[in-house]
Amino acid sequence: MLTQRLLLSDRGGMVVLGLVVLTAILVPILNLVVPTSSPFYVSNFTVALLGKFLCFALLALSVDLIWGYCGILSLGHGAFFSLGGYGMGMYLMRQIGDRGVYGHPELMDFMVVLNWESLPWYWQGFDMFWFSLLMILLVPGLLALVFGWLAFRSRVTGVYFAIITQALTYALMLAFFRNEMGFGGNNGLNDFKEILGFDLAAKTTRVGLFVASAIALVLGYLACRYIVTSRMGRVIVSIRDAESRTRFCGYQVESYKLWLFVFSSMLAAIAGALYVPQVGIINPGEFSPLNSIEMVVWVATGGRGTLFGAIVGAFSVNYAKTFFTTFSPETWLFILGALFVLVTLVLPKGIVGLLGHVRRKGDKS
Amino acid sequence: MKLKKMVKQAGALGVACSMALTALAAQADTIKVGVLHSLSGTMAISETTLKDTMLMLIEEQNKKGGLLGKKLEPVVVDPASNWPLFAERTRDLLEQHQVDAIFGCWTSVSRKAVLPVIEELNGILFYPVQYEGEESSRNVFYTGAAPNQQAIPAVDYLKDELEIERWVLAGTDYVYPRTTNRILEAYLKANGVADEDILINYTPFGHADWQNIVAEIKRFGSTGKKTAVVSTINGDANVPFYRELGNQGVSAEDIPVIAFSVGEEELSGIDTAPLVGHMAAWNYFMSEETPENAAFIKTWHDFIGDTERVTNDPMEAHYIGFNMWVKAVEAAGTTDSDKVIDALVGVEVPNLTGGVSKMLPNHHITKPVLIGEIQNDGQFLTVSSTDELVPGDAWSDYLEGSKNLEADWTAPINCGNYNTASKTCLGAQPE
Amino acid sequence: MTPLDRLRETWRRDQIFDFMLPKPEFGKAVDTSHGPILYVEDVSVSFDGFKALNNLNLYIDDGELRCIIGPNGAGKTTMMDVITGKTRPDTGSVYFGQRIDLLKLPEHEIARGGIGRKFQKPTIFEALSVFENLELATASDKHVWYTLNHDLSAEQRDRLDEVLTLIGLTPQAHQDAGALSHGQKQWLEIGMLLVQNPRVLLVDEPVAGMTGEEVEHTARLLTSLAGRHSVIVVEHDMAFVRSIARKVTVLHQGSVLAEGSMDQVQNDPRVIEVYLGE
Amino acid sequence: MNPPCRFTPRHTLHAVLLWLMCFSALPLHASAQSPAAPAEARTGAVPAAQPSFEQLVQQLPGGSLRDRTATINQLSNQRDERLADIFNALLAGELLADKDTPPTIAIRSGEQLTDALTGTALSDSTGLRRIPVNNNLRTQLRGQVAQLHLNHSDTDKRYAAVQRFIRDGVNADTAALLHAHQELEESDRVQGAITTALAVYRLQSADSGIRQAAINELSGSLEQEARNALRGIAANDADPELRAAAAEAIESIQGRIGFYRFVENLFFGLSLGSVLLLAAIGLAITFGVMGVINMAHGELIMIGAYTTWGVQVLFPNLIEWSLLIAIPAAFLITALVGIAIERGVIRFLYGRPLETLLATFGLSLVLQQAVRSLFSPLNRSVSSPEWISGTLTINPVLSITYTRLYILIFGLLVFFALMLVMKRTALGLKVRAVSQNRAMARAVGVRSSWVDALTFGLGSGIAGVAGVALSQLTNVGPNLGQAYIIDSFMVVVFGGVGNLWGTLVSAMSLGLINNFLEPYAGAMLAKVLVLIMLILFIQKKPKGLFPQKGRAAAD
Repeated sequence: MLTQRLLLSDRGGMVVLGLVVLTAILVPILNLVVPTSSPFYVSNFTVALLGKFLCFALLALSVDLIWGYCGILSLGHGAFFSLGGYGMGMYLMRQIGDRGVYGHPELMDFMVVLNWESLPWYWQGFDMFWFSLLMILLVPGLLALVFGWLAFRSRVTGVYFAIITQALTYALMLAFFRNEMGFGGNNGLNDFKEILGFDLAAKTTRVGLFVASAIALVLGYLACRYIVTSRMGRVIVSIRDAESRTRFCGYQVESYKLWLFVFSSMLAAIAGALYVPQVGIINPGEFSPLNSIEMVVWVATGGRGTLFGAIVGAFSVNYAKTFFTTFSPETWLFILGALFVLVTLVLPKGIVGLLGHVRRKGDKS
Repeated sequence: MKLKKMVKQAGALGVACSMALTALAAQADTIKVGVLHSLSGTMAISETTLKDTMLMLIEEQNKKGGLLGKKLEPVVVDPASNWPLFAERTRDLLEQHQVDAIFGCWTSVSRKAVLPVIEELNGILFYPVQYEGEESSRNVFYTGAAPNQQAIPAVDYLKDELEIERWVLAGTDYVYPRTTNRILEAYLKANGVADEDILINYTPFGHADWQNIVAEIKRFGSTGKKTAVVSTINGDANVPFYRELGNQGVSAEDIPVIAFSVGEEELSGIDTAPLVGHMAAWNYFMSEETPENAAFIKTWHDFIGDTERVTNDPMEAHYIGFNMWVKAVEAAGTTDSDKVIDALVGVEVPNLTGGVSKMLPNHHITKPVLIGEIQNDGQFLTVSSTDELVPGDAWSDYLEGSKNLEADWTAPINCGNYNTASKTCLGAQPE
Repeated sequence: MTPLDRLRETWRRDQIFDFMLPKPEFGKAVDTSHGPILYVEDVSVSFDGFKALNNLNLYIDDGELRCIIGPNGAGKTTMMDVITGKTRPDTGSVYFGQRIDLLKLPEHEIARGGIGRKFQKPTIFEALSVFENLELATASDKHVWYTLNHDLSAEQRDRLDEVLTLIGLTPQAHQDAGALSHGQKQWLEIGMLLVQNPRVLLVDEPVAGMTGEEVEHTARLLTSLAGRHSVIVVEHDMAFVRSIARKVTVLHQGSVLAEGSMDQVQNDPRVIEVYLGE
Repeated sequence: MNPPCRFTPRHTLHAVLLWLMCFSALPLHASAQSPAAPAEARTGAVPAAQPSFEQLVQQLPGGSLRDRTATINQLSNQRDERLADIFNALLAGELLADKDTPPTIAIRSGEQLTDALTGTALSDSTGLRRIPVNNNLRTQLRGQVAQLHLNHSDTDKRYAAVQRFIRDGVNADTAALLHAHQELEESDRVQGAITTALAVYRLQSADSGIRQAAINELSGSLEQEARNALRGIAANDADPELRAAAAEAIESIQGRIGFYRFVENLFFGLSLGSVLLLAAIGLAITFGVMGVINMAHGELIMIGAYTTWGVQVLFPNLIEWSLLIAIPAAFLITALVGIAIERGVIRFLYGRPLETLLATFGLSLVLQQAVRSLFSPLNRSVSSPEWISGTLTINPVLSITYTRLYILIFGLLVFFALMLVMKRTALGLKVRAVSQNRAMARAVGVRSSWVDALTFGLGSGIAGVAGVALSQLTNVGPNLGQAYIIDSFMVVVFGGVGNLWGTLVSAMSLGLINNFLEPYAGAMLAKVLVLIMLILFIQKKPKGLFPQKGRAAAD
């Protein structure tokens, strides 16, 4: 019954999910087992790359959930993503212990440089993994809760919401740039050593993280599926299409929005937390408003309002980005920009919509 | 079902691409040199030039018949001013392209992002920009200035020659200014400057509204004691800063500003009128009149095909670094990282200011320190230069944390942060 | 009212603060012991200067079918907005039964409380199927967690199917609502009202753009509803109004111009003047 | 005061010059001890036989900077009418010399060259190179020039001269000189300065009565040297009540300074506000009136700034006029770009604001990269005309920079011009009609598509004009737009969408708030605080300071 509802009922989703699972199984084997000489060998570089994409896909899911289904354009998801990242980063920093360049038993190197005597209170507890995980979920969730409560209660919608969420991200970026904040300022957190005792430089750890991200993506997908296929999901869609009408049906629109916002913010945070150990650095640049808008475009490109569309979008756009920034850097921004315009003008349903269209045509003939 | 096919194709493309790259890396009849500078995004403004410099140097070397009988092949990638991307691209260069050395990075954060990857894969990175120090990695060679090769001599000049008694340390809020100012503060106090004669101020990146701060500087400088500004203000924020100085009538005679991040290239984008007489401390000026420099400038102009283009300090750093690497590879007779790293220490090559720079055991180099005054043609007039070359010091002697740290990558110490007090190598040693 | 007045209010000895009132309980039947189920008293609404409602007084008895007519700008829609909590009046009071002060409640609670509304131009959820539209409207626990974890109960489904047949959309049950004809949309929306089991239905121009026999059908539907529900119909189509009306209220410039049976109203000179104009 | 100056010989005017010379020669003495001064030996000993003026001038280009210092000192002993021009030229970097022996020394003024010594015009500039000067030289030269300027016709020059005297410290001789000058000085400002100078001098007097008088005179003065002198007295004067009096005087001065500082802050705030206003006002049209989220707005500003640069490149000898030319040019160009954007993209997206956000953001990326590819990623240098640079000195502690002043005025002008367009002209009427009810407007025969294009063009054009102004304050580079876009949106939203007055008020108030926060919170935190405050405010009043009322705005 549930599987029927979550999977079988949407083929696209099954295909995409299938592919994700497939890579999650194949890539580790091809990377660890196959000898480097073999043409089937998947290099660590590719693993890292795909791992990154998986995180982005999860992030895209969270954006799609709130934007594609509920019509709330949040430009704050970059912030939730980064906050999650910082949470994980703090844990990883604490794991360095006294192996920092100054060999200080407790303080981070940048704190030593700033001549700090003791660890600030908000760094306490991050040496424990469970606590860090908790914070990774709670901090962005709480921010989303408070922010969303204020915003939705006073019926800040559409453009205004987009703009103030952008302002939020921007403010956070500036704040994290400040060295006094105690998050390493512009350099952010980096030079991580190990996670849960596993050496981050080790092949196996990297593969492990890769698989973890894949699992997270699958679970995240199913969770979103569960929501959008539930009655709540239909309420959400109706909020998107006719908010006030939904109110007259007796639904407290605000609380629906709020819970969805919080959930999706946490999803984004998880993506961030998985992203950081794989790229090995988190810094305020991740907060930059550009990122938040870019992720919206992943979703738009893939096809908003379809969960697997978000995944497809995240993968295709980022793949294109890697490809172009390697082979013709100058043209990348042109292409990205053009993509923004085209998708909004001619592809409102994104790639998925296009394919669906093509398929329907095919069926007719 | 088209969807399935499409996604498959994308995947296949991906694998194909990565395989192609590995294949490409396999045939090694050339020596590959990685160039890791942002060609897009905010840092492109500074880093593009360095990419061109590297291409020029490699081309020149190939004209001379390459290295170890093989041609040099540049591999240029674009980290797009995005720090995680720096790490990713480094992995790309070292694993896919199997480059033998990487020349790149500008900002400290990009270097920090690259560091773990370089160390993991035991690559070689030449870092050409003046930086805050407090670092020494076995796999990184710092050809830019350490604080004691730029900041401290600059302050000495102000202190001794211009009899400055009051100091404004103004900087953009990131690690380089923070550390530098911390060092300078300690240094000044050690030289008997009172607390109330030091004003430290930090501003965000690209800060545009300097009215308040300049006014404050004016007030700070109006107590009769001669005042100077030591500026570690970064890139884009400089123009509005100097403009505001000019507008509020703060001339170089009243309150001179000495900058560590304003070079010929930056000046070429500024209306120099309000800057004339203000100073900068570097290890190289385009205006230096030495045969090497003249030759270098000529090659550069020929290569870039524009005689208006200027040269600057980081370019010289790359010039030195590249030549050192070439020399070391020839000495080692191989491009094998470990051998080259060992061979590099002690290598001496002529710099562009008439001296001979040497790679020290702490992977920093010896450089002359020049103080120049900005002239209205956007060039510098050297007003002071150290007689001997100054050896770069990885760990500042004026910071609590690093007072008794030393870096020495030669046996027996072989450590980036060796505590001379406890006679131990702190932190994680790359084994 | 200035802050000072507000302060004075709180000083009054007979002042009753909101928190002192019992929270309205919709589960129980609304108290209609005195007849009317809806009291609208001296309600005035103005949009920067323009008075949309002007001391409007209106009483709807439990189970009655009331038609409200009036020229454009008479304030019909605004009145509905006030009752359903979309617009807050400047002055006046609106009570649901004896106890429940609608002005203190947000839209969704009013809706849950049993006041359903059908909009002028059919607003249904085009992206959802007919069935889902009704499902959304169906009276049931409408809190986030419940909707996340529960589907409709058996009896709710039965009620839903019943309504489906009533509005004659059973065959289209699983079509996208967007694909329906105009009339069908009108019905669907009425259907959505019915599944809410409201005590009061506010129906805004139900037959606009319907074909002749659709109109009849609708008329029959509405009349059949009266009794179990109180129905307030706003309509232009006089023929339609006559066909269903028992009591008619004429609004003009935001207040009641005349009230009574269709014939009385039609012969009222003021009404004629308003309609036939100068 | 500089120790060596005590021992200078005393012959009135002559002595002044000598005194200045040894003052300015001071760096030499200082460096005499430091080993790093090989030139010292040569410069220290002045040749017995005084070389002629010509010889000295011809010595200028040769040798090291230290030699040059010495030469200038000797020159300043010679009273020769050519001196002023030569010094001024040297100061302005307009004094040229070639490599011949003896070298030709030429003064360049604009295009034509004249021989500094013979005064004859020179034809070819081949081989002539600038004689470089450094700060020490400049300081020294200014000292000399100030001398020569005390009788200058320009009040500012005379004022500067006196300032210079005060700065360098007044002694018997300068005092005499100033006394002599005070009789003929008619400008009050200079008069005041001279009084201060003399009072400062008298503070050194042995007679406590005179010191007392001096203190009273100075108690009103805002000159910083006056303050410093008084501090000196207050700290270490033999006479206790004099100390008290001095302290009191300082007090009263500080009070006035406090007031002027407040005024200064006020101005800073307003000027920051005016920048925000300029940046945001175009958006107030495109976003506020048309409901288009134009993320490319920043890039339109950038284009405006590049236009200014372009104008200066095209007409290199019209720098003074460049801004006045650039304003209409920028307006036209950006307006056209704007119209192109509207026709090409936005018109398909009306009523879908979020889509416009995405599309225009894409456009902004394209425009940025286009500029990078066209003009290189490097910043472009835009020079400021004479008339816009410099400061308006109200008193020693309060001076307003012309650039800011003009931009403030300019911003207001643009604003009111726009007001006029919107309220009084047919276009404005149509714009408002369309923005309120598209269908209705069409029905009454307004060509809404045409109006849309024009409106968007107008908004964009104003952005371009803002760019011209910004080019005078900040970098002209590809990232220019990015820096302002978010702030602009904040301003518009804060002020209340679709309300020009709101935009004005919010821009100014944001500017002020930011500026008064800065000293306490620091630039970075101030910005953050302002943003947070804005976010909360919008939560409280989603429609901004001056919301649009009415049924239309209800949802």
